[in-house]
Amino acid sequence: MRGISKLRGLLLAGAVLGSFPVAAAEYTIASVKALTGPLAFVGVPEANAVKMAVDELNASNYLGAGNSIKLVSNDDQNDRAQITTLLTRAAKVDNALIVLGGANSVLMIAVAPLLNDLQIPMISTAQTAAPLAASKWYLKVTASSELQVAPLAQYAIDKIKPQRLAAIWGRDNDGHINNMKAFMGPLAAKGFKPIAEETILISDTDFGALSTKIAAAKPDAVWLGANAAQAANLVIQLKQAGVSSNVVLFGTAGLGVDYLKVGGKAVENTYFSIDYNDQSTNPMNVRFAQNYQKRFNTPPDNWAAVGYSETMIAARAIKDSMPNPTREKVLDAIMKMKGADVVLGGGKWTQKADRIPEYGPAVMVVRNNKPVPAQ
Amino acid sequence: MMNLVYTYQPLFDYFLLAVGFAYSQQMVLRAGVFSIGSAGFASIGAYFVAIVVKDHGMNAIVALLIATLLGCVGGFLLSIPLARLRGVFQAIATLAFVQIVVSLCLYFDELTGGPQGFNNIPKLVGTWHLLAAVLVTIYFMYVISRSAIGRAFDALRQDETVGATLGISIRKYHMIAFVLSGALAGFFGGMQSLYTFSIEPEMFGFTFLVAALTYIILGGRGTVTGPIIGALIMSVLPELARPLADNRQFFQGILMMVMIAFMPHGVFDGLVLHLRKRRAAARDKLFKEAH
Amino acid sequence: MASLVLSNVSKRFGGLLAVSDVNMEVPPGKITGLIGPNGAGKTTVVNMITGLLKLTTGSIKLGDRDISEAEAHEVAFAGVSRTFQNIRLLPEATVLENVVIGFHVHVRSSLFAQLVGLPSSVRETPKLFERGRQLLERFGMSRYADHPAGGLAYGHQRRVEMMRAVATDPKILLLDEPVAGMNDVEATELGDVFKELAASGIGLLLIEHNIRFVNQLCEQVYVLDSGAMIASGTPQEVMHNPAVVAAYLGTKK
Amino acid sequence: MIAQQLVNGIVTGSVYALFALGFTLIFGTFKILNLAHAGVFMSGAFIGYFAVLNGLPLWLALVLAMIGSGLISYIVELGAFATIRGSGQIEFGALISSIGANLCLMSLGQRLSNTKVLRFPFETFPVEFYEFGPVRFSFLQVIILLVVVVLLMAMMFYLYKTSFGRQIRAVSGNERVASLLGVNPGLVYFQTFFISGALAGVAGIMIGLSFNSIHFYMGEPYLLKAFVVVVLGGLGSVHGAVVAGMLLGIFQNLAVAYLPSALTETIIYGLLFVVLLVKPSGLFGSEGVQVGVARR
Repeated sequence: MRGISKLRGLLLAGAVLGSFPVAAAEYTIASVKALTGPLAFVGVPEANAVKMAVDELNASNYLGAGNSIKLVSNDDQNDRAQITTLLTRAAKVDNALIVLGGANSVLMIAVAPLLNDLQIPMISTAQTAAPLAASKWYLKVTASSELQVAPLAQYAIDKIKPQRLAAIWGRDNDGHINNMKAFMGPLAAKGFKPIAEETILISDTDFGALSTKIAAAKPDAVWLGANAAQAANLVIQLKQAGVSSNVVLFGTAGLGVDYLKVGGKAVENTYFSIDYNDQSTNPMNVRFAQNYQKRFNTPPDNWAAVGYSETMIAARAIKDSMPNPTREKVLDAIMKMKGADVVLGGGKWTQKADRIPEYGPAVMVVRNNKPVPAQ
Repeated sequence: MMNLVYTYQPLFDYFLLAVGFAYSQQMVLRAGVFSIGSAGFASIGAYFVAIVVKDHGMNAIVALLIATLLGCVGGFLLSIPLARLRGVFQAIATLAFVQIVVSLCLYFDELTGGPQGFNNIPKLVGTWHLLAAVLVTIYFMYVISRSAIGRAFDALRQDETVGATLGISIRKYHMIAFVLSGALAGFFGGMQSLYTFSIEPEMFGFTFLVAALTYIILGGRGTVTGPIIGALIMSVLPELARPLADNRQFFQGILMMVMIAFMPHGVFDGLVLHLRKRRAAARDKLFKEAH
Repeated sequence: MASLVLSNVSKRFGGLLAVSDVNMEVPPGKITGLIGPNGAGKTTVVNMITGLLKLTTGSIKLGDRDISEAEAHEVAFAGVSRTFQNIRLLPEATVLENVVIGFHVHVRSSLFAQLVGLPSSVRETPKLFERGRQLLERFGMSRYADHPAGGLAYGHQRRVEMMRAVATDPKILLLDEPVAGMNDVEATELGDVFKELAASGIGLLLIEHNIRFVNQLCEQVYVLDSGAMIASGTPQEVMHNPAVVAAYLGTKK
Repeated sequence: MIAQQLVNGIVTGSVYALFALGFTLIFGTFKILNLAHAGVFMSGAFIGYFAVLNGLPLWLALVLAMIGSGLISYIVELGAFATIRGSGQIEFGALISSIGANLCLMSLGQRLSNTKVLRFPFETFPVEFYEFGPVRFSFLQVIILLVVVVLLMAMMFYLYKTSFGRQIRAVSGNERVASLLGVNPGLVYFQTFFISGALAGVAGIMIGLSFNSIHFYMGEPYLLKAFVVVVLGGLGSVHGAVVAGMLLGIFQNLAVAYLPSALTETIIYGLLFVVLLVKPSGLFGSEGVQVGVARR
């Protein structure tokens, strides 16, 4: 049944492209991201970068002369009904080979079982590894942040040895909760017990009361379990409330460029692992940053880099499963992928057996508003 | 072609769920109770079913029945303190109730899974189950609306004092409305649990409540067809607006304003009223010509 | 049949004594009048009888039953029905539906039967609508059955309200200024309806300041001024009572 | 620390009050729950941001934000409420059309901000602190408090000492009668919505400045808080909203400091629920509360 529809899809594509050589084919990638609604700040830069990546790949005849990638990009408004509809459509109508999904891990967990029914691979950057357990068709583009936090925790134990560690995290976001556990767990095991544990909501902006409370506890280190802009604001308000300017800050890969931009001088001395480093001199990164700036009139952020990298991985998987790529082949290709070119971390993306990829993120520290490798 | 139909199947499923919640919301509004507590009962039903079916292996039908009962009890309990309040005050009190349920679901994360939600719920409900549930609900809504209860609700909504002086016990009928509304919300909350693999606290928060209210006010408060139309509009609207890409929300917003401006009673109820007036006018004309 | 009896009924709003020490009887089968200038407290008395206001002192009895503290719907079940001074119809409902809601106290099917649609409830509804049509017929309103009640002419709205009150099959019917805004022809027409109702055994209380109308219909008239009962008796007695002339008619000029 | 938390509470509370004031003004006069108030609040922050970004001084940005969001609020009135006035369905209809209007405003905000969280440039406002014993004040906090107090006094004066207050009450009582008495209802609607919007706009810019975050979704949490504030203060009561705003601010700060923070919302909404049951008219509500039919 599916074989037939696949065949029909190819015939249809052939009919549309009737004037081209017979070998020419279109391979569809579907992008299902939140372009409106509260998570649009993630979805829009991702979708922008996806579009740019597809155009670049097609311009360079990445899949071979005459072949091209067709992008179907849709807005799910971070809404269950819509994402379910769009995934079904991607699989059954657009005959997409792979879906580039959204960043909301709760939603990804919710729709992962649907991927089993539809038998279509989806790759996205959910904040936790949890969706992996729900479906073999779900893949992660970024390393799960819990795992990125582990080297950071080790670094803190070995080098910083915080005596008065305060932890703050978003209590209504599972990613923040898991990251906090991944960080505080190893430290507590080594005897570095927190002197304060506070929670916030991801919609909070006013940390006046919290900051005053934390400042009164006189911490020498703070764990920031928050998104980039929110974490930066938190730091600014902490310092305004009287937290020492020498305080050491810890955070996750999520912090990235926005954190530095919003936080300015206040976020010096932040230790974090990083997904996208806008200071990277890797030629692909440089080209990506220039092209993105030119096309969208704003420098790329973490999310844009994720979207771009997803597309690179998806395209590479299609290429690896030529000729006649199928969804199973694409999934296999990603499962076996080694050293794919991306703009994350060190620039080379490798899938691992536990389906959590590696791309050489390292512990970085902010000095003069720039992330540099921590010594 | 068949594939295109398949594509819209999930949309149809969510539409059916929306109709269920819409009826829960309509039940109270129809009786003149401005409660927006349905979200809270749906949450209770959904979590109950999810937990007992997945963790304790309870039979799904039994679980759904208990969820319905929980909704009844919840509605009954909430109706007692709210009997004194009316209008916006009732709305805000029930909003507080919904927010309390959400924050408790976040707080007791060992039971509910907290913000990560309660996941890997077995999917035991499909389109046909939902369709059957909605059809049965429509039957009940129709029967109730044709019964003395329905007439009492209509009377209380339009003028409570008149209703009371005609022998309608406000307290009793408001309580009935709360109980029925809670039952529907609890039941469809449970259905949603068994349909969507996973639930999370915010699913039953402010957005849910605004959506349920929108279905009714847009569709109509006084008829059985109204909520179906309202849910249909709100389910199809995002799809219709899809080609507008970035401007989707703007378009949705404008359309909501326009519809309410032209049909302040709701699209369907407005239509019924309009037809009634036209028919009355036509009959008047005939009568005058005859005399 | 039972009389409605008010004994020493008073009502205080904050510091203001709106009604003081009213004694009154509405016997069955007769039309009793309650007159008085605007603001005399007539509607307050009606609201106390129908369960919308608390009594400060005194008691109200319907036959042997004390309804001083009964809730509005209990008063209706006990057999007291009313119309409102400023007509209150259910505006979205049709004329027929407005009347049918008046049958609420006669509904016999159980709540359960209504909820699940048992035959007892399903069959009852068309019967009540049929009774509603008969009532419309009796009041000459059949052709308006399916009109939205909100859109009717004033006089017709009054009739609908009255039909609705009659539909409850009351022992006592309280009519709060039923002919206000009607011309003499319409009022006389309605007066005949009242007589018919009284003849069927209902006790009518006619609250009016149109004295002429009251005098035509009532055997017993009570006069209220500034919350106090200043006179009672036959229309002739009351008309010649100097207190009434001074307080009531005096203010009329 | 408690002194410091009180100070923090009063400052955030005063911004809540500012936000809730416009909301309660519209409710008190026209019985409309204006959910688009969140969008107007966001617009104020956006206008302020773009003004500063284009090199205008902060005070001018504040004035522009006030005028701009006042006008936007009036546009909401024209588009969402004027259309259904007189239909008898305003209580319910206004909810839907104000949700619609809010969607439109948020959609515009999303486009303007390119979905990003915006922030004022670093030197927009001097970061200075004053210490009085154990209490730290920032210059910004002082300014916020000052602006709020001045605006509140101006508004109280306008509402209670000029004929405008009477006109508002006349129009909200009965528009037809009011216009017979020579009151121009159109003008009253304009002024009420303009004032409501201007106050929200100032609140938006204040929030944007103090918490360094301007976002097209910034309104919703404040809207939920506004519900709490207006109920505590009494729906429609102006000074009630002010006092309740302060109380909520202080309560929130103390709750964060002394209670498990995860239960803050449960406690706040629990409190709201209890107040509604015990005293539905709120702390200062004089407006007639809708209650059920019963002997009273």
